[in-house]
Amino acid sequence: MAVMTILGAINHTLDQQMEKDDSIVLLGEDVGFEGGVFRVTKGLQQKYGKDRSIDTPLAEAAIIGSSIGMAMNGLKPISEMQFSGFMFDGYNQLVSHAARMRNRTRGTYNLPMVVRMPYGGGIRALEHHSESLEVLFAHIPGLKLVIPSTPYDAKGLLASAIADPDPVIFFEPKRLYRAFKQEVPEKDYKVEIGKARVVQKGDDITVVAWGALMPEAIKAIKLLEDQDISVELIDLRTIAPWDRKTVVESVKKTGRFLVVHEAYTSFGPGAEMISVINEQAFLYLEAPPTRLGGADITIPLPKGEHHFIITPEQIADKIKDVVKF
Amino acid sequence: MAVMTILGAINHTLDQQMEKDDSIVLLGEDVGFEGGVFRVTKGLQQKYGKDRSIDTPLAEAAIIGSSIGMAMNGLKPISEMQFSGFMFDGYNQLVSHAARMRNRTRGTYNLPMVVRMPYGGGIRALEHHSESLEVLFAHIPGLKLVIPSTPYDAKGLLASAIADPDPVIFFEPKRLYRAFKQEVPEKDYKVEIGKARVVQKGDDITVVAWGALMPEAIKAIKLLEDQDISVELIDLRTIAPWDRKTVVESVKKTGRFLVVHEAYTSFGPGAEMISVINEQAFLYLEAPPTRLGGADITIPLPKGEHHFIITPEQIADKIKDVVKF
Amino acid sequence: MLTTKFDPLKDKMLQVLDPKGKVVDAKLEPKIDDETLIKMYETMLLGRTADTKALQYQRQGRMLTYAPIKGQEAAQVGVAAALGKEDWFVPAFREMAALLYKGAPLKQLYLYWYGNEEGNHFDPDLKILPISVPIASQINHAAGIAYASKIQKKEEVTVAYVGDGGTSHGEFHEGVNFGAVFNLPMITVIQNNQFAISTPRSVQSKAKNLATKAVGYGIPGIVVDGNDPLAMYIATVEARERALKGDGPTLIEAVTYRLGPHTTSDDPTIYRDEKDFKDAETKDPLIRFKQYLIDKKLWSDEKDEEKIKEFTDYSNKIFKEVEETGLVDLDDVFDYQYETLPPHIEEQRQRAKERGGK
Amino acid sequence: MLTTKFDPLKDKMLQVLDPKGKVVDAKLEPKIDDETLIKMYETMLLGRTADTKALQYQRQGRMLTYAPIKGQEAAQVGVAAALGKEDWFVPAFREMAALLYKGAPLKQLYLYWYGNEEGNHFDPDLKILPISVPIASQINHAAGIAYASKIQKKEEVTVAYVGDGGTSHGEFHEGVNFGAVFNLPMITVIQNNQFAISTPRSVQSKAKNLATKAVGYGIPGIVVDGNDPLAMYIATVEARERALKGDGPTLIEAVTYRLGPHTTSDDPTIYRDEKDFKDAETKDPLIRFKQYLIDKKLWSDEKDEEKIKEFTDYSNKIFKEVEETGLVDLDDVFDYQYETLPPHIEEQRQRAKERGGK
Ligand SMILES: Cc1ncc(C[n+]2csc(CCOP(=O)(O)OP(=O)(O)O)c2C)c(N)n1
Ligand SMILES: Cc1ncc(C[n+]2csc(CCOP(=O)(O)OP(=O)(O)O)c2C)c(N)n1
Ligand SMILES: [Mg+2]
Ligand SMILES: [Mg+2]
Repeated sequence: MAVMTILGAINHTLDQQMEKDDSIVLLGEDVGFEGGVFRVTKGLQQKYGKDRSIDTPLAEAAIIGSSIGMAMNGLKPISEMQFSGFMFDGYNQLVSHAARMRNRTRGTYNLPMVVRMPYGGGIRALEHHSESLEVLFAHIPGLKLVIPSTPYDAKGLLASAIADPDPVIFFEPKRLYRAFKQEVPEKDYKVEIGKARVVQKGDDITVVAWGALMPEAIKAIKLLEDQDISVELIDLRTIAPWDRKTVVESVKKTGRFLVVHEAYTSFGPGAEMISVINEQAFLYLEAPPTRLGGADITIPLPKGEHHFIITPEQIADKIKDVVKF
Repeated sequence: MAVMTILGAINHTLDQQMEKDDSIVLLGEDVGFEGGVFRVTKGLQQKYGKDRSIDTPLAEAAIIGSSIGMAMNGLKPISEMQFSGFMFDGYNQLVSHAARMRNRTRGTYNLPMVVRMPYGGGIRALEHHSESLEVLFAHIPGLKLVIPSTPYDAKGLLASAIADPDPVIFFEPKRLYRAFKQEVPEKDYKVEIGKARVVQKGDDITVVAWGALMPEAIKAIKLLEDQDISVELIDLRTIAPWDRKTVVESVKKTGRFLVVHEAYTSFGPGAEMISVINEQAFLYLEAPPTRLGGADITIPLPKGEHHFIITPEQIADKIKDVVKF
Repeated sequence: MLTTKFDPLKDKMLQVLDPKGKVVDAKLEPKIDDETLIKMYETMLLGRTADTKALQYQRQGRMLTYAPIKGQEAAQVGVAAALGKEDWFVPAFREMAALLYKGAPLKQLYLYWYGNEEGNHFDPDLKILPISVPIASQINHAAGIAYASKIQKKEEVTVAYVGDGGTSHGEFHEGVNFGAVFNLPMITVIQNNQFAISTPRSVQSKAKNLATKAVGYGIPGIVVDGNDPLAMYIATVEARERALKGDGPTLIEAVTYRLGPHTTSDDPTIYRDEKDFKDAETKDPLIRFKQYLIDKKLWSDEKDEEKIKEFTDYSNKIFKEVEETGLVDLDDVFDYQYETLPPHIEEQRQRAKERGGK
Repeated sequence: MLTTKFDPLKDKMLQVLDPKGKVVDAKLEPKIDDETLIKMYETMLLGRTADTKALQYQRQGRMLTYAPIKGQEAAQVGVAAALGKEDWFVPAFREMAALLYKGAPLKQLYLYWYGNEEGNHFDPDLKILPISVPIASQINHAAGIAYASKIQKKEEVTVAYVGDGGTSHGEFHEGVNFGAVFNLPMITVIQNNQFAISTPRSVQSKAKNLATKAVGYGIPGIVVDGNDPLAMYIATVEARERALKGDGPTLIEAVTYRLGPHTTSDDPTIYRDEKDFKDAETKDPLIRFKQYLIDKKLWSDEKDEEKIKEFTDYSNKIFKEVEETGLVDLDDVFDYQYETLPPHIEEQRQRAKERGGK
């Protein structure tokens, strides 16, 4: 066991998988020589060579589009979008091709490929560096979207994503890259895609969060310690396809539901969870299933970002509101 | 008053507005000489010249990106994406720039621009010609999205979109382009963006639909005529920002809610409406607010499209389910 | 090298056969065995016949939207004939004749336009990608395939097709450049049929020819008479050799003319110049290639008629089979979304079945 | 024409001043009045000083991420000086010196990097677009602006900047081509500073130079010594004249070198070649332009020191003002989303206020 940050766990997992399987290649802007702007892929070009750790031209459609071709011809590409806010040029390839190739060819071609992208705000970054665009992937049939919130899950989910025969989008909570460390087993293990993790059991309310907001949700629960509220906290981990069973069972038990995300509220990911809870647990509900999401405004530049960022206090207040409904 | 199809109404409105305002220009693939693949812009290049009705190179980022520049320098561009499934290359311009320019420049530049695109299935078309991608626009702060379902509304909403100082996405239900005619006043009038239309009053259930599925919803209600169900039918008309007030008031009255859309169900537009109803009318609900959306599968080619298309029978059944809950 | 002699900057066009089928430069005439020459011509003829029939079926309301290849057979078969079985073919959507030559069954090509995904379900040994509707996006796939060939040391070349319209698209730029930067075994063929739907070639680029784009990518380019199968053949042979030697990609502009409509939903008489069209008809690739074979005593007018009849019957027979396949099964539209269908989609399938879906 | 004499296919570079500030070809030396020459140099010097200071502020934890311009001042000021007040300037994000010359207040430029949208709130009369972070996307805006100029018969030119990395992007291709096809009054300047973050120029293109891309668009291109303000100036003057005459766009590659890091989050010593860097330092645009002005008796070393001191004080004063502006108001992040805020967002604002947001 070694103690690692999320960033360290991702680097270690890439290394471990590349060592095992030479069909894996990394590609993206600056991922090779320098190891990426966050250094997630640091050292891997030095270890596995330029062919397998590729500095590409500045062209996201080429990065994802060529990944598709590579996946059709024997490779397992793991590409990086430098920030999720810069993936748009490659989005056509994801929606029109990556998501569809298996179906389009009735199974002749499947695409074992992973697209990594740092997402989310809170690092006082420039414009377009702070987006949380879960919905743009979760709404598209044929794609999967996973988001770890811990080093342990980062390793296990990434290993699953690489082993998955279909394309997986891997969001990395950049705010947490180096935020804390955790013991991560050396051995190659997997965290199943599509399975949520119950972080804490509770009876009064089910709170769902993921990625960068998990630590905030945990802090919120701490803030409520002196209140008599028993929170069941779930780390969703996979957004598409999400673990309806775990969440719905929990809500059937608690009767209350809050989903917290940094993505824009309107037409945001939380709405989906609320809809499913309505469909599957309506008669158990003691309060309206509720969401706390980012305001429907362009994410402000750093000096205004605090107006947008979701704090533990806000989460705690919202939990109280739902419980008191 | 003249009798027009939706397609005719759009053509007539473009003509009427271009006549009034020479800052309006049309641009897109094949929109000029030929008048577009559906002939929506037919005759307008002949009338207003090549400068104002532009056949562009095959390049969606250039079409939307140049529209942004035009809007900053005195023009009112109305661009066409030939099918909404081909807008991806231009999506970056919409999300990263069109939606943000006013905010980014703190009001120095606003963008009076309209982006038209035919959307939806049911015309036995090739791959990528049948998408319903409402969420991709509705989730983005700074954009508006309107969808007419009648010739009257097509004219009024398009006139509003053109007059709007901010970018408006105008989805055209291609399945209805020539499906039926309606009397459309000759005079220049507007249908307000953000206002739904109550198509039919009722007491038992609120049904919300828009665009290509409005006629199907109407047929569904006809199918239920012999049942004792009083349906309040609302044509949402604007998806972003949608008319929460009208819908929520209706649900408070009926206690039941169904939203019908062709967009993929998961993380689809209906989820948003269900969430807001939960937030604002929970205590009035007599049944779970429900959605009927497209299956979460790649829209099949024509010989399988019937597995995807939402029929009046399905809508009627779902209405019955909700009412009987 | 042809790409030097016919440097696109000189705006010269590589031609072996003139419109009448005469060899214009004997030094350029490739040594192709008779069997292959006949296979090339027969494939062009089958392409032409199946194309004509498809348009007819469509007019009879039996076929859906279809994108005809009429006039572009040489631009396709000339390339396909120069490829090995091991090479990859990445089509746009108007390459029926090339796909036939590469081994795709006509039944599948028809099935596709008939509205059935089975039409893209090719035997993987054919190394054909499915039809790609989003313009120019397939070039990036070709670049990725070629990258994989290169680093896995597979002796194979990837050919991607794109239209004149497609050259304006960002994905064209990114894909061709990616191939250039990594020196990939890849050939990009621009089928310049003078139109992108109604939009003329002149709206796509102010440049004299489209092959000059190669200059900006630092790779060889060449303008070829796309109605001349031998010119297309030798240009491809050279490009392929270069690719296999590790000398990187080539950009080939095949200058041709779309003699039919864009698709069956289109009326080209609205926008095309009648004189240009008539002129293009005289440059029909079938006319010249037939004459070449006749001159070589490999073909005759009688044989031609016979073959057209045979291919007509064949097309009819195949299309009948296609029509008999009927609708797509419900399971088929669900089964291939993912290797393992997530439970909520499985439920959607079950509900569709309960509603009577099959 | 310079674009003919320095045709990018010849791979020659336009230069007026050599690295030591000597005029290499007197025939090329532009006649610029003294006042303008001094303004050019002073703006370069202000750019350099404000840049140095910004990096310092950042290291002191007072400034956020900042993208330095060091070494690229001539590639910016040479162009800006050739523009009229009526011309549009469309930056990427590393053009501080050009923006200063065009009239943007330093305070706003600092405010932007300080993390405040007010930094992009320019007086519309300046005809400056806001900083554009999504690489190459701004070229399409420039094309649209130029299109509007053309059809509204406004006598004005639009200049867009992009980096060497940006030339690989699809939006570059689409935007430059759009300008070419419609023959727009537009100039695209590639600031080739040899890097896109850590990625060297060689990974962006296999071509000898980036200006050759012009060939494929059918427009004039030229490679210019981007560290030579006079060369940049004359190339721009010619391109601008061409644009105003209705002869369409020009592509200018300014060959320069980024002497600083990509941004303050970057460590260039990891990836750059120390010898290249040292060599680039000797080609510093400020050295040569200062010498040119000294030779012309328009400047002196004392004056230089004096001005650096003045600009340092000025930068400090301005940055202090910036720091005093503090945080962005809550209303500001809501007010400009739409002309009229939809009710549900208005509610979000109210809730934020109730939570104590200001
Ligand atoms: C990205 C994209 N935009 C628009 C379309 C719609 N469309 C289909 S074919 C076509 C014209 C293509 O022209 P060209 O590339 O010359 O190929 P051709 O049809 O002549 O074979 C267009 C605009 C599309 N398929 N993809
Ligand atoms: C579409 C897009 N992809 C990635 C990025 C992240 N990024 C910011 S600057 C940069 C490098 C830009 O290089 P170049 O165009 O040469 O400009 P320079 O930084 O050298 O001025 C990258 C990759 C971005 N801003 N936009
Ligand atoms: Mg074409
Ligand atoms: Mg650069």
